[in-house]
Order: sequence, then C-alpha cells, then structure tokens
Amino acid sequence: MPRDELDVMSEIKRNYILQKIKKDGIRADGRKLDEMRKVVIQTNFIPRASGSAVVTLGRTKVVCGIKIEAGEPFPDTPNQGVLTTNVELLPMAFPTFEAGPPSEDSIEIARVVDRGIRESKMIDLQKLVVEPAKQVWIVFIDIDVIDYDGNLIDACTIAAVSALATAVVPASTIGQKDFPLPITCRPASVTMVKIENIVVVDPDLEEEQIASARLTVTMAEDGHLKAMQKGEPGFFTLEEIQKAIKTSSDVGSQIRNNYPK
Amino acid sequence: MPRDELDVMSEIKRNYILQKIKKDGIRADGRKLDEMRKVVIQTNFIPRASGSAVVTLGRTKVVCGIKIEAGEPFPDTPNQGVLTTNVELLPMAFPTFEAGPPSEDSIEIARVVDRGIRESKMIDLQKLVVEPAKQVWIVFIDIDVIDYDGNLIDACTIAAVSALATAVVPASTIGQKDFPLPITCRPASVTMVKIENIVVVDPDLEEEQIASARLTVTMAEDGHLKAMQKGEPGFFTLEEIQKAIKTSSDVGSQIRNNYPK
Amino acid sequence: MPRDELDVMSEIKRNYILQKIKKDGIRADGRKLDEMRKVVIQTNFIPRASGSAVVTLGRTKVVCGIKIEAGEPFPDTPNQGVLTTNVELLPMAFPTFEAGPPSEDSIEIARVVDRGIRESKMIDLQKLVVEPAKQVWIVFIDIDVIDYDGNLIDACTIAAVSALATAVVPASTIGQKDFPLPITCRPASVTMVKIENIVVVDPDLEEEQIASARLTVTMAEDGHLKAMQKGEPGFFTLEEIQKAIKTSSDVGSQIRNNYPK
Amino acid sequence: MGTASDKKLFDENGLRLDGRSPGDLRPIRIETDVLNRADGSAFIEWGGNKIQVAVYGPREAYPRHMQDINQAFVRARYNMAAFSVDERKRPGPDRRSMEISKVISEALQAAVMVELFPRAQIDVFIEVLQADAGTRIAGLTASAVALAAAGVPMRDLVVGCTAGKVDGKVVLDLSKEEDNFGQADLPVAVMPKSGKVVLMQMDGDLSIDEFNEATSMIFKATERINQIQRDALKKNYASTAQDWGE
Amino acid sequence: MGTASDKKLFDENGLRLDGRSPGDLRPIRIETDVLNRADGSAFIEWGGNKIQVAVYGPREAYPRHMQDINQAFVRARYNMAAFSVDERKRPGPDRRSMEISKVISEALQAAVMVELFPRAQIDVFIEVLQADAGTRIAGLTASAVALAAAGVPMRDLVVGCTAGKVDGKVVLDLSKEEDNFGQADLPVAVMPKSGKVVLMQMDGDLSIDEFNEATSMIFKATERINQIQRDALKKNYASTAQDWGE
Amino acid sequence: MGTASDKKLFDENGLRLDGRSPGDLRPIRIETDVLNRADGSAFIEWGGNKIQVAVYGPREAYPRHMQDINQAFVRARYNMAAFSVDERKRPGPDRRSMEISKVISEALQAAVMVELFPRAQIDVFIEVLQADAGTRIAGLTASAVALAAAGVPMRDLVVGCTAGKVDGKVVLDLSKEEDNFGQADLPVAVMPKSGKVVLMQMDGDLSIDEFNEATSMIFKATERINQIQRDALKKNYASTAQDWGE
Repeated sequence: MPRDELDVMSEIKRNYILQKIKKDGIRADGRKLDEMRKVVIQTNFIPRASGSAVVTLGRTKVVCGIKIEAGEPFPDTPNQGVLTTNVELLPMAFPTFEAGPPSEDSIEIARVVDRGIRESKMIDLQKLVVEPAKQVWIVFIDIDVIDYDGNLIDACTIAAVSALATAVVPASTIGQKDFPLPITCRPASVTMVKIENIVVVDPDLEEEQIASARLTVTMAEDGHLKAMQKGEPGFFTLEEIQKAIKTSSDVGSQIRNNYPK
Repeated sequence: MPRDELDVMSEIKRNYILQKIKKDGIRADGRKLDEMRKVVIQTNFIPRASGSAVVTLGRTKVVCGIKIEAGEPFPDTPNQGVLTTNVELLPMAFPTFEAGPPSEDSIEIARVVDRGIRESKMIDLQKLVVEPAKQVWIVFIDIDVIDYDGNLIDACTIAAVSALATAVVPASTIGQKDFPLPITCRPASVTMVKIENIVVVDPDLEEEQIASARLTVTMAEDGHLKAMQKGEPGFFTLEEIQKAIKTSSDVGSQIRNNYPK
Repeated sequence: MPRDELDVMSEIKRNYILQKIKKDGIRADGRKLDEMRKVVIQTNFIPRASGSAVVTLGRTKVVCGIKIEAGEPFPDTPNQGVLTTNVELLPMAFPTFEAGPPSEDSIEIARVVDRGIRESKMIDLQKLVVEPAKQVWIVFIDIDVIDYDGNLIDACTIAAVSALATAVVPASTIGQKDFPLPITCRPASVTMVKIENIVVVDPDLEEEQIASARLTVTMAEDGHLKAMQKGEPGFFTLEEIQKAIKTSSDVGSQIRNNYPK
Repeated sequence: MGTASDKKLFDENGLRLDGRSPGDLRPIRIETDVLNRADGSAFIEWGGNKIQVAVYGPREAYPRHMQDINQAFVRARYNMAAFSVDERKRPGPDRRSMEISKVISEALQAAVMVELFPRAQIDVFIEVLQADAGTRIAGLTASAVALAAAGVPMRDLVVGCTAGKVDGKVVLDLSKEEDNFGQADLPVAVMPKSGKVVLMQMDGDLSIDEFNEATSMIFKATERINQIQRDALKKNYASTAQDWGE
Repeated sequence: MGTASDKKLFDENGLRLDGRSPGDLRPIRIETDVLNRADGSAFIEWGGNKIQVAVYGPREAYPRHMQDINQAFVRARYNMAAFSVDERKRPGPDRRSMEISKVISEALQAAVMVELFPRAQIDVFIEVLQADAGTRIAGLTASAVALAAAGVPMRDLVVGCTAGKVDGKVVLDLSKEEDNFGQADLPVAVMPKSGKVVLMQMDGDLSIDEFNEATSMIFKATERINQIQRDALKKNYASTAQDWGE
Repeated sequence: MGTASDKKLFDENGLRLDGRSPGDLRPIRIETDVLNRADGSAFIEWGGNKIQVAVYGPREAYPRHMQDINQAFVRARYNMAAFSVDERKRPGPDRRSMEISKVISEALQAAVMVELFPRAQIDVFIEVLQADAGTRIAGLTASAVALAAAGVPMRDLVVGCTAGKVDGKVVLDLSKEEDNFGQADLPVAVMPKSGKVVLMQMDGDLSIDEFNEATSMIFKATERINQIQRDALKKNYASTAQDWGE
C-alpha cells in the first residue's frame, strides 16, 4: 500500500499513534483495538446496474456496480455461472494512484475479495445456467475506489456483498423473467494489521503506513474460514493468527449486521 | 498539436506573422485570411486498395487507403455496413511524432474526419448489406500522415473523401459483382484558427503554433452543418463561430470543386 | 546481443581473445576455430509436455517444451497443421535481460529457429490434419533461455529439434490414438561470428561481444541450405559466406549426431 | 448521430418522453467536497447521470519534460466506470474517452489562471458512475465546481449544456433516448460571465437557423446551470464556516 | 477451490491416490548453483513440480525512484513457462502470477537482512517449468536456498508447505488432483528457526479446528523441508570446498 | 517459403508470368527529397512496391541510456501501412516487421560513418504503402538514398536485391506470386563499391550450386540498381542546382 505522499510520515505523528496504541490500548482516532470504523452502505445507487452499493468505511469510499450478462461458461465448468471481480484504484482516490493497467495492489485486493465471495459460495452459481455448456449468467463485480483512507479489502468486500445481495438477474433480456441473484450466505472479511506487536482491526491509512504485516480473514455465517491472506513484509506468530481468527469471527458478525437484508 | 521542435518559435518570427495578419490582413505566405493553400489530389495511388488518394495541402502530405472487406455488422445496426477511420501520425512526418499507440492528437483528428463522413451520410451504409445481421461490408479508412505542416484535419478529410469517392466494393471476393462504393454527397471540412482576435483558414504549422483556438466546421452540398469541433485551450465568441460557419460554407465549396468526380 | 554488464569488456581481455585467435588460431577456451562447445541434451525433462529437451551448449542453457493442441488451421492452409515458435529471454539468464514483451533479439532468435524447422520441412504438417479446414494439430515450440553464455540460436535450434524428435501428438484427447510427431529430417543450425577477419563457430558471450558480424546457416541431411541469417552491424564477403556454408555442413553433421534417435 | 427509427419522441402535446418542453433541462444537483483525499471534489447528478469529480493540484508536473515554464496545464481524465452503461464496459480508456478528456482539458485550461503556476499540472479526474446522455458536459460542469472548491484560481467557472434535434425540432439537453434516435447533438461549454465558448462539438444535421436556435437555447440554460454551480459552492462555504464555528 | 466431483481421493486403506498417508510429503529434491550467470540459483523438484530459481543482487535499484534509502527491497517474479501446464499458457504475467509474485516478495523481504543494503534491490526469478500443485510454496522454498547460495545475508531461511482438505479430511501437501477436487488449500511459509509466519493464504472451507490441525501438520513438515534446504546448501559448500582444494 | 501448388510460373518460352527472363529485374524508380519536414527522404517504386522513406538525424540519442559514447546508431523502423497488403493490416509492429527493422538497421549501421557522431542516433522510417514482394530490400535500397540525400556521411551506399527458386529454377527479383509459390527466397544487400554483404537472409531450399548461381545473379543486379540510386541522387542535386540558379 502507498506510503504517505512524501513517502515519510512525520516521526512525531508516527510516535503518537504508536504510543497511544501501546500505552493506552486506544488508537489515534479513539477506537479500540478491535473496533471497525463507521460503515455506511447505500444500495441501488446505480439503478442501471444489476446491483450496486456505495460504501464508506470511515473516510474510505468505494462504489460497487454489478453487471449480469448472458454469455458462455468456462469449458471446464459447463454447469456454472461465471464470477469475475475487478477493483480500480482510481487516481482520484489518492495522490499517487495512477491511471493504467491494474497494479499489483489492485490485483491483490480484487483477488482476496473474489476468493471470499467465491469460496463461501455466496452466489449459487449452479442456478445461473441458462443452457449447460452454452449459455450462463456472467456476474461482473466492478469496484471503483474513489477515496482512500486505508483497508480497501474490507471496504470492497462490504460493497461487493451488499451489491450482490440486492442484485437482480436481468433474465428479461433473453425472454425470461428477472429474478433475484441467488444468494446463500453473506461473507465478511476482517482485515487486521500488526503495529509493533499489537494487532488492530480495520486500519486507516496512517496505521497501514506504520504497520509491519496485514492479515485478512474471511468467514461466513457458519463460522468457517473461507479465505485468508497475509500481506506486507512482516510476520505473524501462529498465536497471533489464531487470535486474529477469533477477532474476525466477532467483528465479522457486526459487519454482517450492516448488510442489506 | 506539436510546438516547434525546440518548443519555442523565435519571438521575431512570431511577431512577423502576427503583425502581417493584423496590419495587412495578409499571411506570412501571402495568403488572404480565408484562403486555403494549394490542394493537389492524386487518386488510385495504391491500386491494391479498394480506393486511395494522396493529398498535399501546401506542404502537408497524407496518404489515404480504403480497404473494404466482408464482415459482421454491429449487433445494434444489423442493416448497415460498418465504417471505421484511423489516422497514423507517422514519425516520418515530424521530428516529435513517435511510433506507438495512437496519441490524443491522432485520435481527435480521426474522430473529427470520421464524424464529417458519417454524419453527412456520404456513404450509403444501407447499401452495404450482404445478408442482414450476418454479413455486411466493412469500410476501413486508414490515413498515413507522411509530411506535417499544419491542418491535418482538412488534409485527412480531403484524402478520405477523395479515396471513398473513387472506391470500389470488391464484391467479386464473395462471388458477386464489384460495384462502386455508394456515395450520396461530398462533405468538406474547413478548419480555422484564431490568432489574437483574427480567424484564419487552413493554418500552416507556424500559424497553429501561435494560435489560441481552433474550429473545424464540416458541411455537405446542402449547406447544413454535419460536424463541428472546437480545439485548443482558447475560446471563440458566438459571433466568431457564426462568421466561421459562413466562411466554411464558402471555402467548403471550393474544396468540393477539387474532389474527383 | 547484450554487451557485457558494464557495457565495456576490459581492453586487456578483449586483446587476449583477439591475439589468441589471430596468432595461434586457438580460442580463449582452447577450442579450434570451427569447434562447437560441448552439447548436452536431456529429453523428456518435462513429462507433462508433448515433448521437451534441456540443452546445455557450453555454459548456455535452454529448456524447450512442445505443446501440441487441436485447433483451427490458417484459412490459406486448410490442409496443414500449424507451427509456432517462441523464445523467452528470461531475466534469470542474464543481468540485463528484462521481463516484458519479446525484445527484438528474442524475436530474431525465434524466427531464425522457426525458419530452420519450417523450411527443412522437419515436421510433416500435412500429417497433422484432423479434418481439413476445421481441425488440425497446432505445434507450439516454447523455449526458455535460463542461462546465457552466447550462441542462443544454435542452442535453441538444438533444443527445439530434440524436443520435436521425441514429441508425441496427444490424439487421445480427441478420442484417437496418440502417435509420434511425424518427423522427416533433423535440421542443424550453425552460427558463426567474425572477429576482425576470422570466422569462428559457436561463439561464447565474450566472443559475441567483440565480433562484428554473425552468420547462421541451417542445413538438413540433404546438404541443402534451408535458412540463413546474417546479423550484427558488420559485413561478410561472399567468399567468407561460401566458406561458412562449407563449415556449417561439417559442423551440422556433428550436431546431428548428438540428436536423440 | 442516432439510428433511424419510427420511435416517436414527442407526445400529442408537444412534450418530450420524459414530460419536458423543448427548452427544459433535466434536474441537476451538484454537491461539493464529497471526498476527503482530493484537494477539491464535486458530485453531479444531471438527469440519470451520476458523475464524481476530484481535483489534485496545482502540483509539480510529471514527467518533467511535460513542464511548461510559463504556465500550468490542466489534465482532465474522463473515465467511465465498468458498470456505468447498459453493457459492461471493459475498464480503461477508449478512443471516445480520450477525445473527451482532450476537449475537457482544453476547456478548463481556458478558465484556470494557469499563468500563476509555472511548471505545475492540475489533475481533474472525472468518473462517470452512471451515464445518461450528456456526460461530457455534466462532467465538465462539475469539474469547474471541483476546481473552485479546491481553491484553484479561475477567471470564471465553465458551464456546459447540449442542445440537439429530435423529430426535426430543436430541443435542449437531450435525454438518452433522444440522443440515440435524434438527428443532431451539439454540446457547448462557456465561461458564463463573458459568454466565451470554450468547448463546442457537433454531429448530425443542423441548418444554420437550427444552429442559431440551439445555441440561443444553450446560452440561456447555462445561466441557470451556473446558478446551481454557484449555489453548490456557497453551500460548501457556508457549511465550512459552520464547521469552524463549532 | 476445486470443482465438485464424485472422484474418490482416498483408497480403502485411507491412503491417497499416490499412496501417501494424510501427513506425508511428496518427494522433494533441491540442488543449488545450477546456473552460471546468476549470483545464486536453486532448482527444486517437489512431486511433479520442477522449478528453477535465480537470484541477482543486491544491486542498485532501478528505476531510481524505487530506491529506499533505508533498505533494499526484494522483488520476486513468479512466472510459468508456456509448457508448464496442461494447456499451453500464453507467455507473460497474469493476475494470478502477479499476486503470487507479491506475496513471495513480501515473505522473502521479511527474511533477508534488507537493512544492510540501502538503495538496492534483490531480484528473485522463479520459473515454473512444470507445475503440479503447490508451485508458490515450492518456488518460495527454493528461492530462500538460492538467496543463501548467492550469499545474501538472511535472518533465517524461509520454508513453505501447504495443507488442505480432501473428502473432508485434512491432508498435507496437496497433489494436483487433490488441489483440483479438494475443499480447501492453505499455503503457509515460515522462518523455521522462529516459526514466524511470513506467507499465509487460504481458500475453500475450513473449520477452526481443521485450521489448527492443518497448521500443526504444516509446522511439522517445514522442519523436514528445512533440513532438505540445509542439506542442499551444505552439499554446495562441500563441493565448492572440494573445487577449491583441487 | 511458399505453399505447394500446381500453379505454373513459367510459360512455354521459359518466361515468367510477368514476361521477365529469369535474370530480369522489375522496373525500379527512385525519387529523392519528396518530403519537406524530414532531413532526407526517398520514394521507391519497385514493381508494385511503393515505399516512402524518411531520415531524421544525426540527432541526440534518446533515451539517454541508449547513447553510445563512441558512435551513432542507426535505428530503422520498417512499417506496413494498413492498406498496403491484400487484407487490411492492423496498425503497429508485428514480429515480422520487428525482425526486418533489425536487419535493416544493422545493414545501414555498416555503411554510415557512425564514428563521426558519438551519442547520436539516426532514424530511418520506412513506410510500405503498397507491398509486392521484396519490400525489405526495396526499403533498404531507398533508405540508403534517403540517408545520402540527408547528407549523412557514408562509406558507400547499400543496395539490395533478392533471388529465389521457382519451379526448380533460380530467378532474380521474385514477384509476389513467385514469392508465394516459390521454393526459396534469398534477400541480400551489399555495399556496391566493395561487394561487402551487409544483409543476408534465406529461407526455403537451395543447393549450394543454386546458392552460388543466385548470389552471382544478385551481385550483377546490384550494380544496375546502384546506378539507379546514383542517378536519383544526381537528379536531386541537379534540380537543386537549378533551383539555386533561378
């Protein structure tokens, strides 16, 4: 993830954040270590899309639009719809984000979001077949990041799940009846970073900048792990990971309460 | 459009051009304000193409080749042929032109040329259908800019219209009889630039370099507007635009006289 | 081909190589002027591929894998299989090789290797037709260069010919019986460079760096020329070329003795 | 312009499919400072268009060889979200968006006091989240507001509007259907104080009389739209003042 | 994770299709210094995986603006040869290989003493010649050996292994078929001396108990694999010594 | 080389389809200084080939790291216009044109006195407007003229010609049909004063005797073509002189 604009955060600020976490167990913005920032979800923001959501997570803001179109299945999965996820780190979101082909960062985010949705089997892809091997529904998840203040993986997962949960398959375009996208569960990803030896949930940008390592844990209602991703060039101990899984289970339930019904 | 090579034109030259226009109403090369440079059109230069033209406009030189090939129509226009226009600003044409994907400049030129031809309905696309929704004629207009001395939009329009006017649809390739490309009119674009508060027609490179704004007006024989494009970071008043439209109508007729019958 | 890393080879080394060749007719590594380095060929290194070979030529090392897949023929050759050759100059092979689209060098190598195989008609493409104009076998020759110490053209030709000679067409994937790739001959390319006015066979990297010109001659068992390529910005006299052809015929026979039966 | 069609675009009362008279605008709403990271931002809803704009700069132009020692340059980047149009759009610039980026850049360059910032660039990012005809004009109108909200000194705002021809009649502010089936489209942008035209494109078929009618409609409309721009900026300043007062 | 299927992945004795018990590794063989040009290299065979790794550096980071004045950065590039998989792969990076390159780079960055080489980069090129499930972990394991063989100072080696779930049972080191038809995949890499986890990814479905069982299997296996790494490096040093003795 | 076919490529008198004897060239015409902007230019018609060449330089090499402190480098770019071949060609370089650019660059590098211009590059742009077999040789022949017209100091011109094998017979200067259905193609370029070979490529099937016959034909032909080059340059100088006299 990007360093701050001048590629240095003032030593003073860095120390302030650090000391507050270490001494008081409280973060610079007053949050507890395992506390998410405020989540606001607005669905159906893009009525022309098959589903959509604008999500703000603190000062991070992303827009997700779902397009569902008829097309060909993959040859090795003739009896399944197709799911594809793309994240655009728009240059409007941060001074150093650049236009152009997806960066490593945007690819990692998209793939972690995709894995959470795919592996939890949130979308019942078997119900998205029009004619086996010939025509299925292709679900395009596209996410525009328009304001960046940390923790894009969770913001994007929330936006994608919310948009999918309210999406409609436009079957009328092929002479059938529109129907809600078949949904089986609502995965929630919880991302934590490690600052010195303390793990905090839902880092903002300044916390990301001083963190050594990142861990994302995605679970569904069944309390099972669906996807994990460790990132950044630091490490976790196995105990830290086990504790993070526990935290993720709790925080994930809170996130799930915010999802549109 | 490119500045001169060193990105500065000598102050003296700049003033000379300016003063001559302002005081004498005459341009550096002796032309009147609304006078085109000499146009020379040579058609059938590329016999292997379906149509072709080499055009010199003063010292600007472009080569247009038309290829007409059988192919699929666009899904939303099953009863029409397809038209596509591409302009290559070849590095041989100017010291700072670079090889590679089309620049903003080359895309703008191609799109303005395309709009003049498309919106005037010069080509009767309805007559280019072999089998509706299955097979139509695709008209590729490709223009190589090989020598650049200003006003590429008009040079390219003249080349494209001339090449199209002499083009033949190679229907024998699909077992039918070749026939002339069906043409309904001959659009002419007229490009003007504003130097201080004076508008001149058909700028050469030096005039482009000191101009603040550019306006292209494309009309056909019916005296109607078919396409317009304002360019460069200056402005026109509405009165200037209205006068430019009048000029364009007159100069366009002269251009039309040069077109191959 | 790349200069040495600092783009300068020490004057002393350069002179040493030169003097040894000129005075003693012996090369820095003790070889005679027309002597190849040691060739080691290991086939079936990649059992998952249709054919494969690892080749070391002195300290140059390349890996060739053949993939044979059913696909469509080219429209103008409906009764032939398809052959395609690609060479990757992997960044692991040399400090200045870069990841990315193929460089001019890698394209030249691939095309010279391809021409030797194609023009000698080593593969009987007519026997690779499943259904004329519909389905044929496509032979992909992919070569990874993993260690670079000169003369990639010959190392790649040896690897490609060896891999092809042991390749099997996986016809069982379309319900037929697998069969050995039909082979008619075994072309050998011999590459020589000119150092001052002396021509040496199979240059190593240091010799390439001081050579002025390069010549590759590819022949098959019939003693006919199948492909030639002069490279680098020096020249050969016609007499030098004629002599090089003779050398190539002799050295090519030795290479052919190394090929897998 | 549009595809030939039998589609009727006016009802028996001479009203358009969405109930507007020929000279009516669609509803327009502009909000400023909706993003935290950018130096300035604006969000515009114009009919069904939803467009987010962000401004960064003036900042040092990069790469270096792009720097102009006499002035800043404005680099607008118009982009359509993959989900903004009926059929999913593959991400990345296409020829249309590159042309639009160019004409918007040039229009803004005319209005910004670029001479104050030698060697600098001012980035204007325009993201079309939902497209509904007239996106370039709506994006440009919002860009001017975002620049002002970013505190970039300007000679004047820039405000745009389109007119077009539908069933042979000149109308203001084409809807998506009118754009698809109409006979002409004329997007224009002006600096409202002086009436100077900084963007003009046209395609289709217009007689000179029709052109004059269309531009006259547009000029009138730009006054109304400019008022919306100024109100949006005022609301922002107001709320900023309020924040400070707390 | 995998495609649903009726495929049985255990035999009546509870053994896997290739005869392994749930906790067994596939055969692993590592060889060092197999390339001449690179500063260090390693070749690994792990089951059917054949992966060549080469290290260049530390060398001055390029382009300049990538230089970090405090430390070197490790840039791994994971690439699959066109012939490495069943269907020919078009050359060049795809999204999967870009993600793998990123997580491997980060894992190695944790182990290398990057603070010793400000402004430098260390390139690790990983070429998968034949792929057979678990390539990222095999490539990373070989990369650590190649770095050591290149003389790059490291806090510790890095050693990886995967576990997964097959027919509802947790097993070590998934084979290709188990990967295709299994229910979970958990690649992990650690610094073996400290047990610090430097790479972890997971997809599929694992209960927390299953996760704990899987990580415990992996931790045990990494000890064995680390021994193979160290033997390979010793053999290299031995033979180097021998060469010198001659 | 070509596709197998029953097509007869000689008539009963042993003449080729276009009436030429085996050793005949197609008509060649070269004109210089046909462009205003370039430092030098030449246009060549060779049979149905129509090729425009322009030269820029010597000028400072860019990007910097390409500069050679000892000499200039010649960078030829061979490009085919979209309309130059039977089926419309998508713009931009392909593998064939990249290889041709490389061998032409190397051939010209041999002839230009590059040692006079350290750190410089000399650009040679070759645009094939209509292709009719032998474009690389025709483009190279015209490039040498354009370089001379640009005043670039050269050891000698470069002149090229091809020979090939058709129906088992060696012939000079293959036509398009002979190229498509022939058995060998041998493009060669020499510096005519010394006979030094600066470009040679070959594909197909040639016995050594056939190769010798082919090169002997080519060497004879290059003398004639070189005369056309020199006449073109003289005409240019002549007409320049005339212009000055007016």
